[in-house]
Amino acid sequence: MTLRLEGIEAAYGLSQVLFGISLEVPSGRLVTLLGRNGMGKTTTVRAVMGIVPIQAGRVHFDGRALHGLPPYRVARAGLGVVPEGRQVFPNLTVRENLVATAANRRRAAEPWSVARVFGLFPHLAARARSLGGTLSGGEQQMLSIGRALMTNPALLILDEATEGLAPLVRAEIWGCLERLKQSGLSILLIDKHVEAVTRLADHHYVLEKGRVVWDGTSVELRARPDVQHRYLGV
Amino acid sequence: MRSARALTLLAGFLVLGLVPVVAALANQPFYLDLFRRIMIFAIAAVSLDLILGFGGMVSFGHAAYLGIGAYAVAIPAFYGIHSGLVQWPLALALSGLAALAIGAVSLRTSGVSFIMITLAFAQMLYYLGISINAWGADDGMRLARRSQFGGVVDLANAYVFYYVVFGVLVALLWLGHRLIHARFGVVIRAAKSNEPRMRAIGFATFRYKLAAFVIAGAGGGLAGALLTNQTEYLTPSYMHWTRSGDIMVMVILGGMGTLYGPVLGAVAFLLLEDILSAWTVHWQVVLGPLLVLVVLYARRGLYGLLPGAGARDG
Amino acid sequence: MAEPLLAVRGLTKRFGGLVATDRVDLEVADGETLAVIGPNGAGKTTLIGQLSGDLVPDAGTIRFAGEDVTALPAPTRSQRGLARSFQITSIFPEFTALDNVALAVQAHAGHSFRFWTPARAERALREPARATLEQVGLGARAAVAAGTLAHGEQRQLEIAMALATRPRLLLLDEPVAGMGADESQRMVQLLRALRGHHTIVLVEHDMDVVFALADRISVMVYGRVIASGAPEAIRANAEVRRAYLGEEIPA
Amino acid sequence: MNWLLVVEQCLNGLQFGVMLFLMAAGLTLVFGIMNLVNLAHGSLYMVGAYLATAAFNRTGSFLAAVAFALAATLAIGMLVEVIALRTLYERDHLDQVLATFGLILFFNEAVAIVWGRAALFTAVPRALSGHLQVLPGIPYPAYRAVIILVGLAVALLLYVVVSRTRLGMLIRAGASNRTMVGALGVNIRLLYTVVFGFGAALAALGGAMAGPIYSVLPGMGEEILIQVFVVIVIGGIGSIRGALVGAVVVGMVDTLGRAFLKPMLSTVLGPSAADNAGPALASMLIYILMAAVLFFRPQGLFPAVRS
Amino acid sequence: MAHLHPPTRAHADPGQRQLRRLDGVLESRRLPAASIRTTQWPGMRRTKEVTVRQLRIVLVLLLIVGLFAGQAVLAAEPVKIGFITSLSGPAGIIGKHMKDSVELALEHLGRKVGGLDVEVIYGDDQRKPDVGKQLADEMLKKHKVNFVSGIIWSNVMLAVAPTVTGAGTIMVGTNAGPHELAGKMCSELYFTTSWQNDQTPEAMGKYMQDQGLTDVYAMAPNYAAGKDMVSGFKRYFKGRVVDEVYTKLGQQDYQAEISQLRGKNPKAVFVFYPGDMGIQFLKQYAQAGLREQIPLYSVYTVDEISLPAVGEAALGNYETRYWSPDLKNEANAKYVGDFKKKFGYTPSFYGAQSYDGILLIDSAVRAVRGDLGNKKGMVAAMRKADFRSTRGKFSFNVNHTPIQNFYLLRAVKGAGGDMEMQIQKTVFENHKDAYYQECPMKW
Repeated sequence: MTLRLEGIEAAYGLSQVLFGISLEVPSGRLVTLLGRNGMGKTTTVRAVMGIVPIQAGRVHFDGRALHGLPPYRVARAGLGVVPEGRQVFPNLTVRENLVATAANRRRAAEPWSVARVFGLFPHLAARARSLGGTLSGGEQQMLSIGRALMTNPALLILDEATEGLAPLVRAEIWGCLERLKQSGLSILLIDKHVEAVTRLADHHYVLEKGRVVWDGTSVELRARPDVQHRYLGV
Repeated sequence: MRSARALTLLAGFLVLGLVPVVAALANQPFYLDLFRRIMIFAIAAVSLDLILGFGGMVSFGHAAYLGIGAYAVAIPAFYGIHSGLVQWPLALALSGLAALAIGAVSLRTSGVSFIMITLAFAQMLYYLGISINAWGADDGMRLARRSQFGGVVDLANAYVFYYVVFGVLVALLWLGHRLIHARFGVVIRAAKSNEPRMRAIGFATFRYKLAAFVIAGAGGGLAGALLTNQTEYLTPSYMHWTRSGDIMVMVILGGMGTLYGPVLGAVAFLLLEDILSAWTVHWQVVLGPLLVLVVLYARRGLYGLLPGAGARDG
Repeated sequence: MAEPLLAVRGLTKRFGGLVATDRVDLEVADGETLAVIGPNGAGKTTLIGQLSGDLVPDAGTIRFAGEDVTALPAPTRSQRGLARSFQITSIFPEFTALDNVALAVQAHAGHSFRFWTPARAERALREPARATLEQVGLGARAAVAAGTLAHGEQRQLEIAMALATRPRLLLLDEPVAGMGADESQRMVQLLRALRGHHTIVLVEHDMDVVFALADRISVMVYGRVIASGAPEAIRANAEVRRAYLGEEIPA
Repeated sequence: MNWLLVVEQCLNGLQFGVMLFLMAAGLTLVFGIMNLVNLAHGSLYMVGAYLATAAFNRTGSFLAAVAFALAATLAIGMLVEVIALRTLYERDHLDQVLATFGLILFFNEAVAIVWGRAALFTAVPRALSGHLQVLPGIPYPAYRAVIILVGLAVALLLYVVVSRTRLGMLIRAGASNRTMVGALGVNIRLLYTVVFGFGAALAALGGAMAGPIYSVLPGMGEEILIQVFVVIVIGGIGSIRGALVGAVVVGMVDTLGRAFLKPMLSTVLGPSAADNAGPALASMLIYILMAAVLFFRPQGLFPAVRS
Repeated sequence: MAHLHPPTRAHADPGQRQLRRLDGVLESRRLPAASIRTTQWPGMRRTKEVTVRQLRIVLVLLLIVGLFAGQAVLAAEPVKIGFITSLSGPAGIIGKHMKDSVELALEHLGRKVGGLDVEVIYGDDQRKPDVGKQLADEMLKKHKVNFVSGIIWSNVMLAVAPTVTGAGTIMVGTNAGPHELAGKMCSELYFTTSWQNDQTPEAMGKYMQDQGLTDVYAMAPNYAAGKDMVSGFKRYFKGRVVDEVYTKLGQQDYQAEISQLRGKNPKAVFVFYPGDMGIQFLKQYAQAGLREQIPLYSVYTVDEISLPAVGEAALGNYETRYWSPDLKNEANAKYVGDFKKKFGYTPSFYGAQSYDGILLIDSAVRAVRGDLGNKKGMVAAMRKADFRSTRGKFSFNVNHTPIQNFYLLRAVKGAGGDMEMQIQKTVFENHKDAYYQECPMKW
């Protein structure tokens, strides 16, 4: 259940954004993608998901080639995505958001259910009948995570899952990620809060202008304030 | 590359200009009528493309101006005023005025709403036209004689009329060429490209778009004036929505946002119609899929297939 | 004290149930650089939109150069000297870089109901445009189609277009968004050179950039300005640190 | 004014409205969700009418004929989507206009080749050929009453499908954020093909119901198509509820205008002026309505939510 | 050509001449002449590739060609007739009726007109006046036709007829009868084998007047012809008209108008709904249950084109018309009988008058013994209406519009169970149109 990227290149129209990204998310681990705005983190996610066409390089998950597949096939291979900006369906209720794309294609023994998601995020239960568009930022974020979980993924990708959220909400989400990791889910996380994620993550990749410029463990990252300052602006 | 295209275009115009000569030599004056009609629709198509291709304003009611121009010739003629010096300026003015009124309302909307609201106005004019008994209603009116120009230019002479239409088309293209590169044209094209940005750098885009809408309407009116002279007949069916659709198809088929594309589109569409319909009564079953193929495989219209058309026009 | 160049009072904008800007007050003195910072979704871009005239506020007033401009549309505000750049690069991709800037010059060089002379032949448009391109460091790229410029260059072009309108106030929405470290550096230098000559309202994420440029900083959270003051004061403000800079304070 | 007549005309307006709704529902879904301007929607209506009429004349069972027409048009719609329209979703609306205009020409001529140019005949099914006493003094053709019921039933069904089923959730989700639906594991292309076929089947249902009362002719789809566009633009593109409200509003305005505009005008203008102005104005009424709605609410009465 | 081998050259020149002649013949019959020209003739020019075998094939072909060409030489220039009608789109069915009748007429004439070979060029006006005019120009100038015929629609006719007569060519209209062409705009060169628009509703007005009917409700589409029909009707009907209702052109649903009609409780209904409007109106009228309650009198609404589509919904309706398939005369029996045999459906009045149009042209060419330049002679001959018309004997008025009988028809169930129109009585004998006095022509 390892996700492996090898030399991914991608472009929007004529301007190339990714110049050969290679990284690995081993089974059951939490790996982060760090870097300033516009360095290609989101594009990496979109390239993995097949939303942005990959021009060169390969993506493998659990031994299967994912590059060149349409997004729905990538998702069906076991990748669940929590996109940048949450992107909940604003015209669907909370429950509908969870149910609409739910699936258990890999026959998980204990599949996610609406009740289980509400157990993970009790906030959402109270708003089950509200439209997605009327939720607060934090609630939308929880919904977006819940929605991805309802597809019973083997790997969860979260793009800026705590951006613009109040500290308590952020803490709740990180706590939840920790529990998910403990349950055996692999996680690829993009987040700006270096301090917080070093406590969660096993391994970090730092992006600069579409390239991986540094990678290492949390311990190694803590030991490199120069990296933190130069690439992450901390 | 550009010169190859220029040569092709020049050759095209040479052919159009020489049609009367060839027709006379071959004793086939019919081609004069056919190509004159094609050029009249080309004028309508070029004027539509000014707003549709260059300005991004998808007007689905261009036939309304065609009709107004036609009425502006036929109504004075009905009351005995045959002077083209009255009729043609009237056609320009009335269709321009109508475009001003329609544009002033329509341009407050955009996208599909704009398409539909322009269609709505054209349909209203169509139903108005078929209801006015005094001016022939649905039957229309026969034009007793073509527009008179004090004996200087005699439109009754097929050759003279041909070169008048040819001249109008060439003049329109030349004017269009100047216009799209002048300040005004730059504003129109840029507003299509990124209107919020235009407003942010200080252009009140509405008035420029409205002006373009009026110019295009006047162009359509001129084509209408020519069309009644060509047919020597006025009918409100010039304003029916299918006619707007035809003109739009010519523009898209030929290549939107190019000056010469619409001319190409008019030539191709009307020639195909003429040739295919002589071949089989089921000609539409051939023409339809042809249009689909053009959309699927000639992404920039027929103009995009010309040699050297890779570079942007304008 | 003279009247500030820009004075915002009680500016409120709602989108459905969401209050994007909530009774915002701001003042910007002539020649000053004000940075507005805050987390995503704090309402910064909505604020810029209202200042530039693209959004109509639900309540509040905006005074610019001594006049109430709250009800004026964007083009008119631009004519009065308010220029903005966009967070998401907003240029005319089919036009050359020079054409882009010349267009901005044209907007402020009389009306454009001119149908005959090619705009590219008007020296009155081309020369100031070329000078502005040079100023932002794009002189060599004048003839390149704007859509094919590199991302950083497009951001520079944004600034050039704003500058070409000869504004009294520049509204810059995240000018270094998506730039690499080197490009950011160049942009910061460019903006630093504008300080003093232009009054600037800067919305930015990058703290390095903010602290490098701002005379004063206002912090927005959830649509409200929670603090305003000199950079050092903001840096020291505990509430700001907690709400924005993301430091968790043990409960 | 005779109030019984007013009630009857309202029924007529409702009946015309639900006919428009059957067409509008499919068109608005395709337009709102796939962002496709499908001028050939009227052709699918025509194909449905032809298939149902031909099948009815052969089998004698109206129900079987309608079922056949629905299934066959569903298949034809999906085929057209896969062959010609699928690649046009990302294109300019104008490309779509040109291509679907081409499809109109093709379909009109194709049915003329298959069935000839003469109108096909079919009568109202015998069981529905009588009249109902809707209210005392208002006999109403049973078949038209059935159209109203079928139309309302379809509206209800669509409401349930769109608001209660997974398919409906996906349709709504796709309307607001297509990419996200795909990224969560849904084959959006297939979904689109299915929705397109679904819309085609609804158009065919309209055509099949129209067969016994209108004339089944090549080109029968275009006149109604323009009215249907008026409906969906008034109702708000992409919204089923908007399509229903828009259809009923257009049906009512058109019908009541035709019925009562002239008498009303004649009290103001005098009978001879009303004779001239009344019919002309009645013809323009729905366009005037649309222009007014668009002017004040460019997004229509019930715009679909978009992100 | 100098390098051609002698044997080839010996046959080349006459062969070429023959081929050219053949081209003319082939083209006139609309056969793929071009393919023969391009596949055979250039092959002969490329001398190096010409083998003996090829030469032999060419010689055989030339022989065959020569036989054809020889026949062509015997015949003089063919008569060319341009026939303009609507062939595509919804109105294409009318065009088909007309075209089939033209073909039947040619067959009955042994594919000769006035003893000359004949070529008919069909044109599809798409119901658009400018396209009709375009076609007329094409036929006059490109095909150099001797006659233009056809035309369904008044507005197309008004655009086409002056073009044709202005070019000195004879126009034989076979349907549209706008009053302008019967009155002020009448022309020596313009004939019509149909009627003037108003004649038919006049007949209906006369009949209903004679029946002493009153409280009539009149309906028509809101366009020029619709209003003309009602005014023609009122020219002879002097009883009370309860209301005149004009509906949208091309309207599909008449339920609202039918409800209004019922509300007014008239004694009879007069309508004009041509084409698909008629089919819809009649069906809906019957479905509303009014067919049994209020008798329906119509013009140009129930005919052999709409009847199969309307079926029993038309049962008992009245129409007036100058012709019907059951009109008893020898020419009509032959026309209707052969038409049904050849095409498998019942002809309509559109067809009958198109058939007559070809016969009229035949009579003219015959009278001048094939001298197509003798326009005066042909016009004089046509004025005599000296042919066996499907309507029996008739004559032309000074404006070249027929003076003819009008009959009352009723839609009934025929012997075979199909709906058909049956003549009930004669309403007008030798009826003249209302506009001929405006026509300045004297003869």
